[in-house]
Amino acid sequence: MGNFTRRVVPIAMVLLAIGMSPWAMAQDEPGAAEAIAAAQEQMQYNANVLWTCVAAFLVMFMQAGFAMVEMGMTRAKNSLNILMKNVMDFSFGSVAFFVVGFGIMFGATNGFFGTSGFLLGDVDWTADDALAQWPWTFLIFQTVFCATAATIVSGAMAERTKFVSYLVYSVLISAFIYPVFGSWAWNGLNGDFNGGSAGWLEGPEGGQLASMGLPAFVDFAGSTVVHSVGGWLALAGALILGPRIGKYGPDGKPRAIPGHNFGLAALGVFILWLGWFGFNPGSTTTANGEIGYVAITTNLAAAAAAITAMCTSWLIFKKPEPSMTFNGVLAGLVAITAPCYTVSPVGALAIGAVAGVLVVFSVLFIDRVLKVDDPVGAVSVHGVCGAWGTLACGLFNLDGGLLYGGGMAQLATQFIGVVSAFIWAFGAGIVLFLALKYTIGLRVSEAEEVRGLDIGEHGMEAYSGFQIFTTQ
Amino acid sequence: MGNFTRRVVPIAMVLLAIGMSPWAMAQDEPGAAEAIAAAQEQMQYNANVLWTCVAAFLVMFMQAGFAMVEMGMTRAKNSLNILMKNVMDFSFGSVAFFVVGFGIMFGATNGFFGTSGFLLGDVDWTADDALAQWPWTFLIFQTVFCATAATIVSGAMAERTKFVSYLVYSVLISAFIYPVFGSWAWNGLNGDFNGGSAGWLEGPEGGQLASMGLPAFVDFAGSTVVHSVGGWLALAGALILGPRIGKYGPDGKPRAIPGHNFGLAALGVFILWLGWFGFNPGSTTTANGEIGYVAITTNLAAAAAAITAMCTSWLIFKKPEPSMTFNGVLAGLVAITAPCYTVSPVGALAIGAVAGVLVVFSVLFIDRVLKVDDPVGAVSVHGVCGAWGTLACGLFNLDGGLLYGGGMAQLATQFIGVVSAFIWAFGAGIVLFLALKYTIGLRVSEAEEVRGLDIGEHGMEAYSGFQIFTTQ
Amino acid sequence: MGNFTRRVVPIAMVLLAIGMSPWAMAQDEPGAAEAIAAAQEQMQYNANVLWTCVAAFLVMFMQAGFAMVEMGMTRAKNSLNILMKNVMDFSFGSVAFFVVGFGIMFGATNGFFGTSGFLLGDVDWTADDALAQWPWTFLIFQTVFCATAATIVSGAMAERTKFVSYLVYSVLISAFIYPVFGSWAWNGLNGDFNGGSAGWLEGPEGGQLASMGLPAFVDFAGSTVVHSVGGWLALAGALILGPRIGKYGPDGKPRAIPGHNFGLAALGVFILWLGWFGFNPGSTTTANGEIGYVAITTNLAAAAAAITAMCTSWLIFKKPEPSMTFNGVLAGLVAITAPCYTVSPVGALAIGAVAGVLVVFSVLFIDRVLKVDDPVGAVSVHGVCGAWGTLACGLFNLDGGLLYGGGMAQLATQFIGVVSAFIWAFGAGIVLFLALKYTIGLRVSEAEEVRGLDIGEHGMEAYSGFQIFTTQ
Amino acid sequence: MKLVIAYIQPERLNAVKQALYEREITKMSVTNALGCGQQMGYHESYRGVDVEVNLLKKVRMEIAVNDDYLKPTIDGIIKGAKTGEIGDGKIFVLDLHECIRIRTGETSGAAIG
Amino acid sequence: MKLVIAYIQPERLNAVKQALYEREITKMSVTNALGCGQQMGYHESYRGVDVEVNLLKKVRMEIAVNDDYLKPTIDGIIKGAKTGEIGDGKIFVLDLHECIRIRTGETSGAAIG
Amino acid sequence: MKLVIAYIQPERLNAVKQALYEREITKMSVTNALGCGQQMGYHESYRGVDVEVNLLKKVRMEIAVNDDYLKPTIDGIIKGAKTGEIGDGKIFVLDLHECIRIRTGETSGAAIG
Ligand SMILES: Nc1ncnc2c1ncn2[C@@H]1O[C@H](COP(=O)(O)OP(=O)(O)O)[C@@H](O)[C@H]1O
Ligand SMILES: Nc1ncnc2c1ncn2[C@@H]1O[C@H](COP(=O)(O)OP(=O)(O)O)[C@@H](O)[C@H]1O
Ligand SMILES: Nc1ncnc2c1ncn2[C@@H]1O[C@H](COP(=O)(O)OP(=O)(O)O)[C@@H](O)[C@H]1O
Repeated sequence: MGNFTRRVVPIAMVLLAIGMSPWAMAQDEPGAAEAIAAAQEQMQYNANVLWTCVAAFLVMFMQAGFAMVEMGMTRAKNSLNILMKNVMDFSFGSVAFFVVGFGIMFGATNGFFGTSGFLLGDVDWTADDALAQWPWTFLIFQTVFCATAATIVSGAMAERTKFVSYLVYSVLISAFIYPVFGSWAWNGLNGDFNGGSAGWLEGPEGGQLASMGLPAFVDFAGSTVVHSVGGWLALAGALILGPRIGKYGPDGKPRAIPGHNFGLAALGVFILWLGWFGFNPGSTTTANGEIGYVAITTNLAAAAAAITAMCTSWLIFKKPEPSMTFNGVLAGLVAITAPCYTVSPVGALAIGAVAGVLVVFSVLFIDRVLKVDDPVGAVSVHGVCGAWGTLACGLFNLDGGLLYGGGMAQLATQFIGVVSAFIWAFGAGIVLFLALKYTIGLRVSEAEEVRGLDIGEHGMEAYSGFQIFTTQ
Repeated sequence: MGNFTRRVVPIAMVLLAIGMSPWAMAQDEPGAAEAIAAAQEQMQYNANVLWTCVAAFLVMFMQAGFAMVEMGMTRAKNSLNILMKNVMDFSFGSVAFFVVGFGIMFGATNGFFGTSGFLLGDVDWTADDALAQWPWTFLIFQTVFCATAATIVSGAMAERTKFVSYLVYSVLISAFIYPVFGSWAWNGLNGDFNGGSAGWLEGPEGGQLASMGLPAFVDFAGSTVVHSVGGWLALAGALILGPRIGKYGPDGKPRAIPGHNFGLAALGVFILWLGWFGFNPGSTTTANGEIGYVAITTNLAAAAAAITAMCTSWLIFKKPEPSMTFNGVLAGLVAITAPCYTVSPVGALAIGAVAGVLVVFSVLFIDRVLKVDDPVGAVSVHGVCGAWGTLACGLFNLDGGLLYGGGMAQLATQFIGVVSAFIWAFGAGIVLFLALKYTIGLRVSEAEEVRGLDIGEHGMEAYSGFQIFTTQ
Repeated sequence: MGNFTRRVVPIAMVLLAIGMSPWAMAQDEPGAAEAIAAAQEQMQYNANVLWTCVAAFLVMFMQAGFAMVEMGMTRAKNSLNILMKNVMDFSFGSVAFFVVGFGIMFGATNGFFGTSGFLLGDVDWTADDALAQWPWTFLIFQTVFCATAATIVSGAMAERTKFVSYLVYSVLISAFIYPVFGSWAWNGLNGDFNGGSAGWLEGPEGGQLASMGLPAFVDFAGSTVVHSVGGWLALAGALILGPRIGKYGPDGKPRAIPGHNFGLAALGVFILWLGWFGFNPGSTTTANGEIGYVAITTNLAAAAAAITAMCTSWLIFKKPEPSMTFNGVLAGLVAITAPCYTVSPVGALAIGAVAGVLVVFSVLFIDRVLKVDDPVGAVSVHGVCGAWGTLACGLFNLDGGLLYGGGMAQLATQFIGVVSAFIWAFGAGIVLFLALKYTIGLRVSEAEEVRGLDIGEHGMEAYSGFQIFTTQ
Repeated sequence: MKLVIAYIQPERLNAVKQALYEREITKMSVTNALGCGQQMGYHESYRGVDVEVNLLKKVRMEIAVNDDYLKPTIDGIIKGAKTGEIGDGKIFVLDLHECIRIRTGETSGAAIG
Repeated sequence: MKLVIAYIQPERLNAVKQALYEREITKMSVTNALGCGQQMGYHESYRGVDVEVNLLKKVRMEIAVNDDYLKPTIDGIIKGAKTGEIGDGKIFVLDLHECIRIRTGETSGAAIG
Repeated sequence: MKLVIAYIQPERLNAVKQALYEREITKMSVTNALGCGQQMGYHESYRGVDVEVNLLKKVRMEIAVNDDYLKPTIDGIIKGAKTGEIGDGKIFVLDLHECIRIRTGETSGAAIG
C-alpha cells in the first residue's frame, strides 16, 4: 500500500528498465525492447498478484490471531461470544466492504469519499486482459485490511456487549467509517482504476496539504488508517459501554479480571506476528527485493517492543508480565506499520522500543486514570501505538524525517493525519455507540453478564465439562 | 485444478502471447521472439511452481484445521484419539498416495482408473529440464488434496471408532477410493505427463458424455471430487458404526453431546478458511491475476454462508448458534469449491448463502430424521454442500449456467457427476466399513467408549490434571 | 540454503540460459540476448525474494509450533513461563542476530568465524540496485533459522529454569554459539556479499577437508547446523539443570509427568510440519521446480517417521503413544532437513522411517539410562535425529552416497561435521550453563518449582479459573 | 435431619437425579471427585513410563434431608446408581445439626426443602 | 466444635470472605460445586437439541469452628451471601467430633483456629 | 464409624495414599479444594493490578472408617502429609451415622471397607 507517490513506482520502474537496457540503447530496434518490456511487465504483474494474494491470506489469518488473543485474555464464560464476534465481523465485513466500502474508499473521490466502484461494478469480471484484472487482487487485499480495523473493537468491548449491536457496528465500520478515512489517505492507491483521484491527505496538487506547503501523509501500511481508526473506535465503544461489573471497586480502584487461557493468547500473538509479514511487506503489493527490507524492519520493531515492554513491566511490577509483553509485541507491530517502508532497521528498533514502553504506560493510564475498561488493551496497542508509529515517520523517515535532517514539515503532516483520524473515528464511534445504546441497547443485562454471555447470547458453553471457578 | 479444458490454458496463453507480441509480428526475426517466449515460459513456470507449492502448504495446514474443529466439537475424553487419527491419516495418506494413489488418479487411464506413474516412477528425479520437473509440484499439491478427502471421515466417526480400523480405512481411501473417482474427473490435469489421457467425466471425445451431447463435468477445485467423496464416505461410516452411546434417548429423540473446546474449534475454522485460499485459488496452479478472482469468490461465499447459517440458527433456535455458524463457514467454502473459478462474485454470494441455510437443515435432518450420529456435521458440510456447490455450477456458471442462459446441459452433466460420486463413494464406503466391522471390528467396546478412547486406545489423557466432568 | 557449491547455481543457470538460447546462438546480436537475460535475471531475482520471504515467514511461524508443543507437553503450572521463553527467545534472538550473529556467521571469515557485516553495516539500505538488496531477504531468512536453533533448548529445560538465565542463554546462542558453527558450514551462502569467503566445513580449496581429500560437508537446510546444535545445547542444559522434582523415584526409576494439553501439542506439530515447508524447500532460496521436489522428500520423511514411531511405540508399550508419535513427526522432519535436496523420495521414506524408530529408543535411552530429564524429547528429536539425518546424506545422497555407489568419502565428511557440531555445541553449552549456574543461578527454588513457575516467575496463572489438580 | 453423601459413577448422575425427582427430592449439590475403592484402577503410560491410576472419576452428591426423607433418598440413589458392578459407589449418612436458608433465614426442616 | 458447610453464589465468595474476616474467622476451605435448589435452571441448546441445565454453579465452603464462633460464622456468611434472590444458598451445620492440626498434632479447639 | 476429612498439600497426596495403604486403608475419596489457613498467601498481579491470593490449592480427602481404624487413618495422614511447615493441613473427624454400599445394599461396618 503506502502513500500516493509510492504506487506508481512499479510501473515506472519497468519503463525505466526498458529505456536503460543496454541493448535498447545501443541499437535502434524498439521492437525487441518493447517485447521484452511487455513480457517483463506481464511477469512482474503476475508476481505482484501472487505476492499480494499471499500477503492478503496472511492478513486474513490475523483474524484467527485476534480471536485467540481476545478469547485468551478474557474470561472463559464469554469465550464463545468473542469467537462469534470475530467470525461474524469478518463475514459481515467482507460482504459490506465488497458492496459499499470499497467504492467509498477507492472509487473516484471528491477528496472525502469515493462514489464509484460499488460491487466492483466497473470491473469486467470476464476480461482477459491481465492488467485489467488487478482490482480483483486489490479488493481481496483491501478486504482483509478493512476486516483488521473492524475486529480490533471486539477486544475492548468484550464481555459485556450485546451481540446484535456488535453486528450492526461491524457492518457500519466496514461499509462507512473505515472506508471514509481510508479514502482520505489511500484513495490514490487504486491508481488509474478510479481515474487517478486522490484523498486530501495524499497531498494532491491544489489540495489542502499542498496549499499549506506540506508533503503528503505517510502511512505505508496503516498504523493510522487501520489500527488507530480501530483503536479510537474501540475507545469510544469501551467508554460508552462502561466497565465490566467488578472491574472497579467501590473506591474506584481497578481490579484484576485475569484472562483465562494464555496458551491461546500466545498463539494469537504469534499468528498476528506472522500475519504482519503480510500486512507490512505485503503493502508493497510488488514482488521485489523490498519485501525482505520491510520484513526486517517489521520484525525488529516487534522484537524490540517485546523486550522493552517486558522490561518495563519487570521494573514496575517486579515481575516480567506476560500479558504486557504480548501487548508489547503487538504494540511494536502496530507502530512500525506506518514507517516500515521508510525507515532504517535501526530506526525500526527505536520505534519498536518506544512502543513497548508506551503501551505499558498507556494501559495503566487508561485503566487507572481514564478508568476505561479495555480488557485486552486494544486502545493502547492500536490507537496509541498506531498514533506513535505514524508520528514516528516524521521523526525517523530516511527521507524527510526530523532526525535525519528533514525538518518539521513531514511531522506536521503526520500530526494532521493522526489528529484527523482521532476526530473522525472517535467522533463517529461516539455517535454510533450512543445511537445503539438508546435504540437496540449496547449492553447485556447484569444477570447475563454475571452468568456469562456464552449462555446468555448463545445458549452454550465454550468448555463443556470443564470445572471452572466463576467467582468473578 | 479444474476441468480438462482449463488445464491447457497456461501453455496456450504463452504461445499466444508470443504470436501476438507486436515486435514478432512487425519484424521477421523469430529468433528474439522465441527467446523471449522461452524466457517468459520459464519464468511463468517458476512462478506457477511457487504458487502451487505455497497453495499446497496452505492446504496441508487444513489438516490442523480439521483436527482442531473435530477435537473441539467432541468430548475431552476422546481428544487424543481424534488428534492421532488426524495425524496418522495424513501420514498414511501421504505415503499411500505417493505409492499407489497418484498412479491410479493421474496415470494413463482407460477412463476409469490410471495404471502408470506409481511412485512417480516415470519421472526422472534428477532431470535438469525445468518443465519436466512439474510432476514433483503436482504431486505435493495432489497429495494434500487427497489428504483432505481422507480426513473428513474422522469427524463423522469420532468418539467410537477403533483406531486400527480407522488406519486401514485411511490407507484404502488414499490409495484407491479417492483416486479412482479423482481419475474420472481430473485425470486430464496431468496433461502430457500421462500421454494426454482423460477420465470419463472430463468429456473426452468419443466418451460417454460427449456421445450424450453433454459438456465436460465442471468441478474446479473439488466440491465433489474431494469433499463429497469424503462426505459420503463419512455417511457410510457413521451409518454402519451407529450412534454414540447416549446420543439417542429411549424415545429415539436426539440428545445433545456438546463439544468441549470451542476455542480450538473456532481456530480450526479460521485455519480451514485460510487453507481454502490455497485450495481454490491454488487450483489454478498458475500465477496470474486469476488468483485474486478466485480468492474473492471463495471469501464471499464463506462470508455469506456464515451469515445465513447464523441467521437460520437464530430463527430456529432463538439464539445464534456457534457450532452451526462454524459449520456454515465450512459449508460455504465447500460449496464454492467447484464453481469458484466460473461464477461471478455475486453468484458466489448466492451460492454461499444457500449453503449456509442448507447446512443447518441438513444437520437437523441427519440428526433427527436419518438418526445418523455425525458429531461434527461432516456429512452435511462436505457431502451435502459439496453436492450443492457442484450443481450450482450448472446454475451460476457465467459460461453455460442455467441462470445465465446456458440451458440445461451443464446442469445435467453436473447431476451425473454428483450422482456418480455418491454411488461410488457411498457404495465403496458401505463395503469397506462392513468388511472392517466383520473382521477386525469397527467399534470400541462399550466400557471403552464410556471411559473415553484416549485411555482405552492410547493409555493417556489429553488434559492431564484438569478437572473435567464426564457425566456423559 | 545448502552447501557452498549449491548457492552459485541460480546465477550460473541464468548465465547458461542466455548462452544457450537458440536465438543468441543463431545470430550475432548479443544486445537482445543480454537484455532478455537481464530481464530474466531480474524477474528470477524477484521471484527468489518472494519465495525466500514466504519461506522465512513459514519458518518464523514455527516459533508458534514450538511454543504449543512445549506448552502442551509440560504441566499447566509452567505454561506462561514456557510461552514467555518462546516469545522472548525470538525477540532477543532477532535483535542479537541482527546486531552480532549475522556478521559472525556470514561476514568475511577466517574459516572459523566472520568478522564483518554486523548490523548489516556494509549494506546500503537505500540502494536502488535490486540485486544489491538481497542481504535484506537473506537476513530475515537467516534470522528465523537462528531463532529455530535457539528455541529448541527451552523444551528440554522446561519447568525448572530461571527465566532470567534463560534470557542470557538466548542472547548468547543467537549472537555467538549458533553463528560460529553456522559460519563453518554455511558462510559461503552469502556469496559475493562477504567477498566469497567460506567456512572450513564447506571444503574450500586449500582447507582442511580438501587437504584430506574429502568433499564439502552437506547439510542442505540444517539438520546439524540448526537442529543438532540446538539439540546438543539442550542436552547440556538439561544435564546441568538436573531432573524436575519427582521425575525420578528414590529407586532412580523414571516417573511419568504427563503433559497437560495435547490439543495444543498436536496443533504445534502441525504448525511445525507446515513451517518445515519453508525450512527445507525454502533453503533453495530459488523459485523454481525444486521447491516441489524438496517439499515431497520433506513430507514423505515426516509421514514415514510418524508411522514408524507410532508402530514402535505400539510394539513396546502395547498402545500407539501420541506423544511419541508427535515426536516421530518432528524426528522425520529434522532428519530429512540435511538430505532433503540430495536424496530420492524413496530415500526420504527410508530416512524418515529410521528416524521414527530412532527417536523412540533415544527418548527411552535418555530417560532411563542417561537419566537426563528432557520433558519434550528435544534432545532426541533435534540432536540425535539431526545427527542421523546428516549422516544419512553420506548414505543416501544420489550423488556421493554410500548406498548409491559413492564410496565412504561423503560419509566421512558428514561424520566430521556431526562430531564437530557435538563438540562445539555441547562444549559451549556446558561452559555457558555452568557459568550461569554459579553466577545468577540456573534453577528456580524448590518451592517455586512445586507451586509452578508461572506464579513464581510471572505472578500469574495461564488458566485462571480452571480447576487443575496439581498433585505433582 | 440428615446429610447424605453419595459417591456414584459419573455416568449415573442423570439417572440418580431422575430417581430422586420421582421421590420429590429436588435439592442437592454435586461435585466431581476421584475415588479409590474396591474397583480396580487401570494403567496409563506416558512416554514409556507406566502410571497406575487408582483414583477413578466419581461424582459426589450431597443431599440434606429431613429424617422422613432419608429412606426415599437412599432408595432413589440406589435405584439410579446401581448397576451391580464394582465401582457403583457408596452412601454415607451424617447427622445434620442445623440447616439455614440464607435468603430467608429460615432454619431446620423449613429450610431444607 | 461444628463444621459449617455453606453453598453460596460464586460471585458472593469475596463478600463472604470479607464478612468472615471481619468476624475473625480466617480459616476455611472452598470447593466449586453444582447445585440444584429452588432456583430455576435455564436452557441451553446444542446443535438444535435442547438441554435443560438445573445444576447451577455454586461455591461450597467448609468452615470448622469452635462453638462460640458458630453464630458469627453463620452471620458472616449470611451477610456476605444474601441478596434476597432465590439461589442465595444454604448453610448446613454438623457436629465436629475432632480436629487435628497435621503440622503440630494439636487437637480440638486449639487446632481449629 | 467415623468420617475423616483431611486437607493436605496437593503434592503430599501420593505419600498419604502410600501411608494409608501401609495401614490397610485403601478406600477414600479425593477432591481438589482451595484453602485458607495459617499459611500466608502470595501475591499475583495482572496488568498492573495486585491480586492477593489467599485461597491456596489443597487436596481434600474423605475417608469413612470403622472406629478401630480411626487412629491408623489419622496416623497415616499425618505420616504422609507432615513436613513441619505451615500449610500442612488439618484433619476433621465427624461421626458417621450410616454407610451403605450401593452395589450390594450392605450397611454399616460391612459396607465401609
Ligand atoms: N471408606 C470409604 N471412604 C471414602 N470413600 C469411599 C469409601 N469407600 C468407597 N468410597 C467411594 O466410593 C467409590 C466406590 O467404591 P467401590 O468400593 O469401588 O464401590 P463398590 O461398592 O461397588 O465396591 C470409591 O471410588 C470412593 O470414591
Ligand atoms: N437440601 C439440600 N441438599 C443439598 N444442597 C442443597 C439443598 N438445598 C439447597 N442446596 C444447595 O444450595 C443451593 C441454593 O439453593 P436454593 O434453593 O436455590 O436457594 P434459596 O435458598 O435461595 O432458595 C443449591 O443450588 C444447592 O447447591
Ligand atoms: N477451620 C478450618 N476450617 C476449614 N478448613 C480449614 C480450617 N483450618 C484449616 N483449614 C484447611 O487446612 C488447610 C491448612 O491450614 P493451615 O492453617 O495453613 O495449616 P497449618 O495447620 O499447617 O497451619 C487450609 O488451607 C484449609 O484448607
